[in-house]
Amino acid sequence: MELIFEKSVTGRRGVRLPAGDVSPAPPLPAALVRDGAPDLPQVSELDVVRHFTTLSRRNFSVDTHFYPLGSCTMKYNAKALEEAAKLFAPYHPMVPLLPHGASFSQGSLGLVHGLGEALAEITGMDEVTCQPLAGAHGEMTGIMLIAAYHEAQGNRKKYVVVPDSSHGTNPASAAMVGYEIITVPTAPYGDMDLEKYRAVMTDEVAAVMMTCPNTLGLFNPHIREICDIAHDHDALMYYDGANLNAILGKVRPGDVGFDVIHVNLHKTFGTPHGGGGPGSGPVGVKKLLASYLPGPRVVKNSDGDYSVIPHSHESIGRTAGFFGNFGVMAKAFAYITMLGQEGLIQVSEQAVLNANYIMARLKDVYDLPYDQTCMHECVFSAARQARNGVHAIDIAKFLIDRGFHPPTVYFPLIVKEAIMIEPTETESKETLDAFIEAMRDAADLAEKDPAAFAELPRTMPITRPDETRAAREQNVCYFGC
Amino acid sequence: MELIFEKSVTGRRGVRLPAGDVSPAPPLPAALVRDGAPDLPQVSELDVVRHFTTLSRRNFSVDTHFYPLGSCTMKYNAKALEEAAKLFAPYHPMVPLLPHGASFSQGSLGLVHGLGEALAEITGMDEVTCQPLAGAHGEMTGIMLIAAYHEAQGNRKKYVVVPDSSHGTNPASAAMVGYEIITVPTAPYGDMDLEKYRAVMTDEVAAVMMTCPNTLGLFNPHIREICDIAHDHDALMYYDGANLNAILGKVRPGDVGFDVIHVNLHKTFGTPHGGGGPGSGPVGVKKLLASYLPGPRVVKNSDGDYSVIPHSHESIGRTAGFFGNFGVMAKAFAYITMLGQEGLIQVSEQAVLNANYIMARLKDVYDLPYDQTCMHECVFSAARQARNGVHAIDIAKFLIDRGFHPPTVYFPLIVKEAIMIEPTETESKETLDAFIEAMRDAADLAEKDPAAFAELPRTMPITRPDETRAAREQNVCYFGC
Amino acid sequence: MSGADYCPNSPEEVRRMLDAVGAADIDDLFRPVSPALRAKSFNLPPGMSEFEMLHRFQTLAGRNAQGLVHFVGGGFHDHLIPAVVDHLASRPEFYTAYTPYQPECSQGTLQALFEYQTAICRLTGTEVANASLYDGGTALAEAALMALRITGRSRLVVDGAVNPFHREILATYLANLDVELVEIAPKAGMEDDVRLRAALDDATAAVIVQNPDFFGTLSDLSGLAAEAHGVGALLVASAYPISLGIVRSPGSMGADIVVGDGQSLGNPLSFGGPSFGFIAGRREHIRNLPGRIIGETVDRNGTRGFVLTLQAREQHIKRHKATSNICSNQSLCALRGLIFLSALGSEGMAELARLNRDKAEYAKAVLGAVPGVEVLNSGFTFNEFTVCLPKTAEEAVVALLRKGVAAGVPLGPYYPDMEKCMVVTVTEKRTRAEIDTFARQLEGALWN
Amino acid sequence: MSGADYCPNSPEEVRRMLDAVGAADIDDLFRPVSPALRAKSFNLPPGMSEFEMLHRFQTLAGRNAQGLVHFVGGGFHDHLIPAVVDHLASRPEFYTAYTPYQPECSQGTLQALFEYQTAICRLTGTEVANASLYDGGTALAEAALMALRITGRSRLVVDGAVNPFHREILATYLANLDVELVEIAPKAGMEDDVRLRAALDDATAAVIVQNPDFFGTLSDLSGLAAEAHGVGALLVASAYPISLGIVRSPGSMGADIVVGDGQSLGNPLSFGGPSFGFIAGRREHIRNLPGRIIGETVDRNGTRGFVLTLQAREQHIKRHKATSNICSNQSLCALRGLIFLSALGSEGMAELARLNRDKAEYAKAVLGAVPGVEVLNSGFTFNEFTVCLPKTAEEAVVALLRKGVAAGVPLGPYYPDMEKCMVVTVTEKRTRAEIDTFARQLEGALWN
Repeated sequence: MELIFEKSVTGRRGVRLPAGDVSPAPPLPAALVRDGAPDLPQVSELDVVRHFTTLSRRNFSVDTHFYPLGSCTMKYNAKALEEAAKLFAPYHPMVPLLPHGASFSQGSLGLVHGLGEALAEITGMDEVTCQPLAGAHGEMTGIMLIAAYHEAQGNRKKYVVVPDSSHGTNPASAAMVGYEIITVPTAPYGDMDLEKYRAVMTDEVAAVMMTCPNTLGLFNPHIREICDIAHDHDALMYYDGANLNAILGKVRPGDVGFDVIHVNLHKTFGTPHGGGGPGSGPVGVKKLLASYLPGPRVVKNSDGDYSVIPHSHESIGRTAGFFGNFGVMAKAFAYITMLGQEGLIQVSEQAVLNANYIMARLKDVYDLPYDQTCMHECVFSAARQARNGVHAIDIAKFLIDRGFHPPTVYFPLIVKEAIMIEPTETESKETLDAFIEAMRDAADLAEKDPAAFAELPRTMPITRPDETRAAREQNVCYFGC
Repeated sequence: MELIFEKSVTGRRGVRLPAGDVSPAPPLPAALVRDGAPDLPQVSELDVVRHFTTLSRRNFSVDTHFYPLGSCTMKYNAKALEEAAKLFAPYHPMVPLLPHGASFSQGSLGLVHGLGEALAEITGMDEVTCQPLAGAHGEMTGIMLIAAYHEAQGNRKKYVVVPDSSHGTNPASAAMVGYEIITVPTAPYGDMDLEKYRAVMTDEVAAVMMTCPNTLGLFNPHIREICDIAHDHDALMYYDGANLNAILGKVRPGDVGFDVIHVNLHKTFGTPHGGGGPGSGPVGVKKLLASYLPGPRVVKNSDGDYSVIPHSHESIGRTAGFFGNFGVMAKAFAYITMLGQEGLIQVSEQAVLNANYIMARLKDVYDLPYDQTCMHECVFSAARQARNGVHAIDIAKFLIDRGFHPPTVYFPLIVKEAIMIEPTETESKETLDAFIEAMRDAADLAEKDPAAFAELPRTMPITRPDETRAAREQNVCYFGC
Repeated sequence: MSGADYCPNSPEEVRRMLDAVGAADIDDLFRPVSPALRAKSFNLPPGMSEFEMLHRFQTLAGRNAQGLVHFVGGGFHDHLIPAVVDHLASRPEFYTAYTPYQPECSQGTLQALFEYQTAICRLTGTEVANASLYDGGTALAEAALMALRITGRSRLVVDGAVNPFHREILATYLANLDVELVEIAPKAGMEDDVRLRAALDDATAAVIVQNPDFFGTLSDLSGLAAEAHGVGALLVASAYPISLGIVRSPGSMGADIVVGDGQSLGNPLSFGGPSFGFIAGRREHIRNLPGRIIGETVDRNGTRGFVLTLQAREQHIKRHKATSNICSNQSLCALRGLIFLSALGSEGMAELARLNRDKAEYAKAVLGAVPGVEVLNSGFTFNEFTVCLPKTAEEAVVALLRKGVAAGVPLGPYYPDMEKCMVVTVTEKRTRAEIDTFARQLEGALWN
Repeated sequence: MSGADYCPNSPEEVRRMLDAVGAADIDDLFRPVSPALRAKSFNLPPGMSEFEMLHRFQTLAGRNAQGLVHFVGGGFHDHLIPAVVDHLASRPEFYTAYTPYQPECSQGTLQALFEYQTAICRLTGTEVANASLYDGGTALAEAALMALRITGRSRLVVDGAVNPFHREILATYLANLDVELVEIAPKAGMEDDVRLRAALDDATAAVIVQNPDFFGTLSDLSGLAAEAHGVGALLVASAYPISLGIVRSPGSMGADIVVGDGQSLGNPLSFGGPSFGFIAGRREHIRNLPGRIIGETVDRNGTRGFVLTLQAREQHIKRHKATSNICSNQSLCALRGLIFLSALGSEGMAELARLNRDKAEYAKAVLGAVPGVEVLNSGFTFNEFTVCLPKTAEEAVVALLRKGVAAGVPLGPYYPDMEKCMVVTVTEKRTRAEIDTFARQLEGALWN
């Protein structure tokens, strides 16, 4: 399909601007002035509408397709959330930062504060900042808080410990804060190897980053012991909230010994993924870390009004422009408001039921490396199919033609030919059954005609692209840049 | 694709309602109470979203495809119009009808009045009612006005005269008002046969209904004479506004002798067609008919405020619930406001240029029964192709596979194998060129492989449906009705 | 700069197109229009950008009273609209699509309208429905014409308790036809079909009623239906779709043609439109149904598909012999209705209807307790009822409007002997607090 | 009834699924979680319907001041957004899609982001851009880290005239790394790079500037770029995209890395987010670009397609050795930016920039004419400038806020010696009348 730049026709105009109501300013001097108008598409409004409408139809999306995407919690994004966020579109974030400006932004500030309070209760933490703009940003913020804590305590710390099943963002975020990474392998029972964990834990460890349930969908029964061991070494426990959907109302990371958590509002709290963002990664902490939180902070006064206070002198400073991805936060707060206590408990219960149902219905045809009751996701292996030359990626492409977004494949890294499935609570039994049927058909085809997979997918605008060529040619900007 | 009813699962719930804040009323007696909840789909909100999103993708639309649809003016529907109409969503139409209620609805009433004034100026009429809810509704209203006029004058009238090239709604609307229809054939030069017209005109003719340019896209140079002849017989001239897009700012039906006009806001004034509606069909009249207009009427007081007055005792009464399809009217008024005088003139000029361009580029491969400068549309015949067994409908289906909505085919009835093309002013030369290429390819294929057309279209959710079976089985309601 | 015109071609392209056409300039193309026929005036303001237009429209909308609390109906009702309705009906593939004459590239609209027909049939207890008419009032008029066609008779009996606007439309539609329209004065507030039964005779094509009627009263129509059928007449019933969540359907009471306004099903008030009219009835009468009808069929591969069917009844084929002149209907509004009904579902619609009735009964009690206020309805009601006051309803309504409450529709203009009465509507959107405030303010208006 | 939960399965279906799993009940599935690990509290309010939630949110939004006239920036700007931006970005196929890891079913997002990268390169005068970062401030920090990686050096020079929030983010990002961050006090309001040039040395990885700077002043960066390149350092420039409609691009002035906040390109203020950060630079540095990058390629049939490329730099492959930890970016906001730039086009962006500057120059003249008010900028400005008052800016801003005007950003909190000054922003949305009113009110606040 043509690029919008390829549709450009010299002299064509799109949206018109208001007429000026002041005299034109004298021109800028040559050294500051652009050499002609920027070279953007010259297209009509209808061109723009057709182009992007047509482009959109070349995507899968939650509203059109089921995304059984492990570790990504692609649940239904309620339309009412969009309406909720729009209500706050016109408010400028500088207003409450002006002198006495908070009184002009009580609604927005109340939302920031209310969301923080709700997340603190949900996660079992004492304080929350909503400033981080995505999960990884939250992770980095969390590790910075830990670093600030250790520095204030005079602790000399050098390492962050992660299990080998962890999300790649965990070690990457710790590295951004200057830590070295120690990776602990997974034991045959599917959790981090407890003995090896003990072995690496020294007083030089700043933090242990975990998610629980882990990326195999398994809840670690030793989680409190792991926390205790860390605390014995003055290391803090970091909870990666990517899998929080599994335990809403059942387990609170704060209760079992975690000190810091980030929450992905765009996973657990039903805000849309936007084709890769925006997300929102609020961070919750125990009291001992509260004074390090980034600013500006929104606090509730004794009279019920909200104020903005600059960060404390101990704070790590500022991690983003204003109060976070407010529009995303508004949607998450709307979600929490609608579901309430009972609704959120329903979420984890039905999410776990859906995952176990898929696991039960597929484990005869796909290898299940860790055959236990899973939480919100389950991880199969296509090892059996790979023996016929049909790999996880081939099954993924088969599913596309059947109208399903593929599960996460090749992650977690510790499972060969991993196929990681998280159905979420918003999908019905009928949808799961259709997906199960497709997965079983794939297994069947892998037995009967493994060569057929090479041609898939057939029903999409393109079939498998040449990724090597893309990386080699690095054509990342249309001709003319 | 499954029906939403087929996706129903007993006990499944979609959107939740607010909690009650009053006690439940005692039940209705058995004779008044429904035997159980109505048998509607029991589906989740996500089911609803996926179902209708997927359904929508089984449509062509202006935002995705070019519609060169004769006599239907499928122009681009500016997105800003939608925003304009939404601003009036919360206002109740009963409010200005309450005692002293008009002062609580000045904005809405101002819009109704302002649109009427603009349409009067555009059409050259004296007064406008926006109450009719679609073009045909406007036609009926217009003929009723004429009937009321004749009755008041004591004229005995029986007939309405229409050219054979007229839209089917013209005779149908006249028949709704109790008139008999006289049809005048088209002369070889493409306009209504003037001599035959003269011949049928008697004092029993109530009205002559015409569109100009007519459905061949030709402007009738004798139009004033036709009006004069009618007036000589005390017949009134009705202008079918379907083709108004051709003459905006160039010709005003009121100036050339028409007494009544309906305007299709969803054609000329850029409001969307909605898959078949809602439209809006305001009717403009000369002074002699003003007192017969339906009520309630919105009038501007000397102080600049707006009042609602009931219809006069002479009025035909009421043709619809309130003030018309207000949301559609708001969009049309927004359109007129944005385009202004110069923009509307551009519209007719560019629409006529686009139509003539297509005519010039296709007339070597398709028969052009009336080879003259056309206005906003041109009518070809596939007679040449039909000799090879390729009919207008086959060419239509070929175009679908090429990503174009087919032109209007088999209309006007006076052209054999008619292919009626109205590109509108909002389509670019590039789009027209692509369409021309597809039309030429169709002509080419009709020469080389006429049999190939039988299989088309191939790229749609269904290929040609069995319309006879539909009419025979009359399955118009899913099992269970 | 000037306004938008949405004409994409650059001056250079226009030049090339003129060349292809063989015209010197644009004026050349308008040669067929002689100077004598040119517009004498075209005096419109200059154009503007969408931003300026929207600013102007915001100012205009701001001239309406904001935040009125609605206890008025009159045919349009202030109901909740789930967010999914707006989101889905805003798909441009729906709202910028054309009439589905080309079925292969219109299956989305066609299937949706088939589902709509099914939903309407199930809600109203009928066998066939069309794909929508303009609004409730015109649907009533079309139903009357349909009854005339079916029976071949020319007398219609209409209950005076039918919405007066709809009766007015009916009269307008019939004015030029050779039809006798008999309007029966209502017994306001009572369930009583004696007057209507008495008016029936064997020249009667149909008796036309509304349930709940304009005063809010619900009736069992079965007796009237039987009596009408006894003389070979049809029963045409206008229904309020939200009520059908709990109220017995007109079809099951014996109505032959059921019509109504679909605004309450997911369409905003929008100052009176667009909404849609529905019409539904018996399978045997399908060829007399006006407007578009969608039918199921298969394509040449046997795949299920949907088409406009029975088009031979329609104006574009049958011209002056069509069942109706209707061409554009209210597809998108009907789609909104279908989405609304799907999103709420069986239980949701029942619950919504109960909420309406519960609140209305509460309001009836609270308003009825205001000194001097009398609830007129002796029969059962749904979410509307009539109260009579110690002074004219007009005075009360004016006083309450100034306090931000649209209290009800005064009956005086429509029933001259009822100028002290008004119809109060209470939808699920009205809170107990709003109802209490209304009662307090009404008491204030009556006694201060 | 209780709130929404969006869990579709009926009790009967849950039963059948439990049977398939072999569990007695839902609790059975939570057996792996021992009682000792269970939540000690989960004290949240009961749920509610979307209607009640939206009502509550409307009330909440209503607690913000309505209709403030914005002359404040601070990194976010009150610009017009064409209706097409909302309409197109509201396509659920865009906003409910996942990250385009599966290219075959994500060509819509991928192509759009490729186009976005192209638009950013052309606007900023660079060769490569990524598919977005979080916001302008974090993009600046990522650019600094990128410069450290490219040069292998550990010293950064940052102009004190860079947005103070962005400098704070930069400091936060660098706090735990072995980097020397040198901040150069600005000469507010002047185009003067002497201080910055003087701070450069051959240990410097980059000099970081903003253009127009926080005080509104535009600079020709070419000299500074040459000087930086002379010592092997890079020039990192933060730019305000709307200005680039008329202002010479940072790339053409010699900047090696260009960053900025994309809010002004079609993203609403939304109380500070979401917006997007852009980062762009030289082709030779592509492997050091953080975040996702879209590349063009072909599929096995030779059809053009787009994919996430150079993923080996990213955290999900490279883990702790990644160029950045960024995973989710701000795709949808970047898409809005692209639609905005496409809808306005070349001429539209130039015209928009001119409108901004024209209005700002008018405001400069009008405010400068208020007795006691001095415009600080000696150099050229775009749509922001700094005025100094006879009293503290805080006093003036407080007084004007009460009149509905957000007059500007007082500089005291960020530059302690400038407490009488404030930065005023004038976008195309401000009318001449609003500017005149502002001046009048400022005069009132200063002298009454």
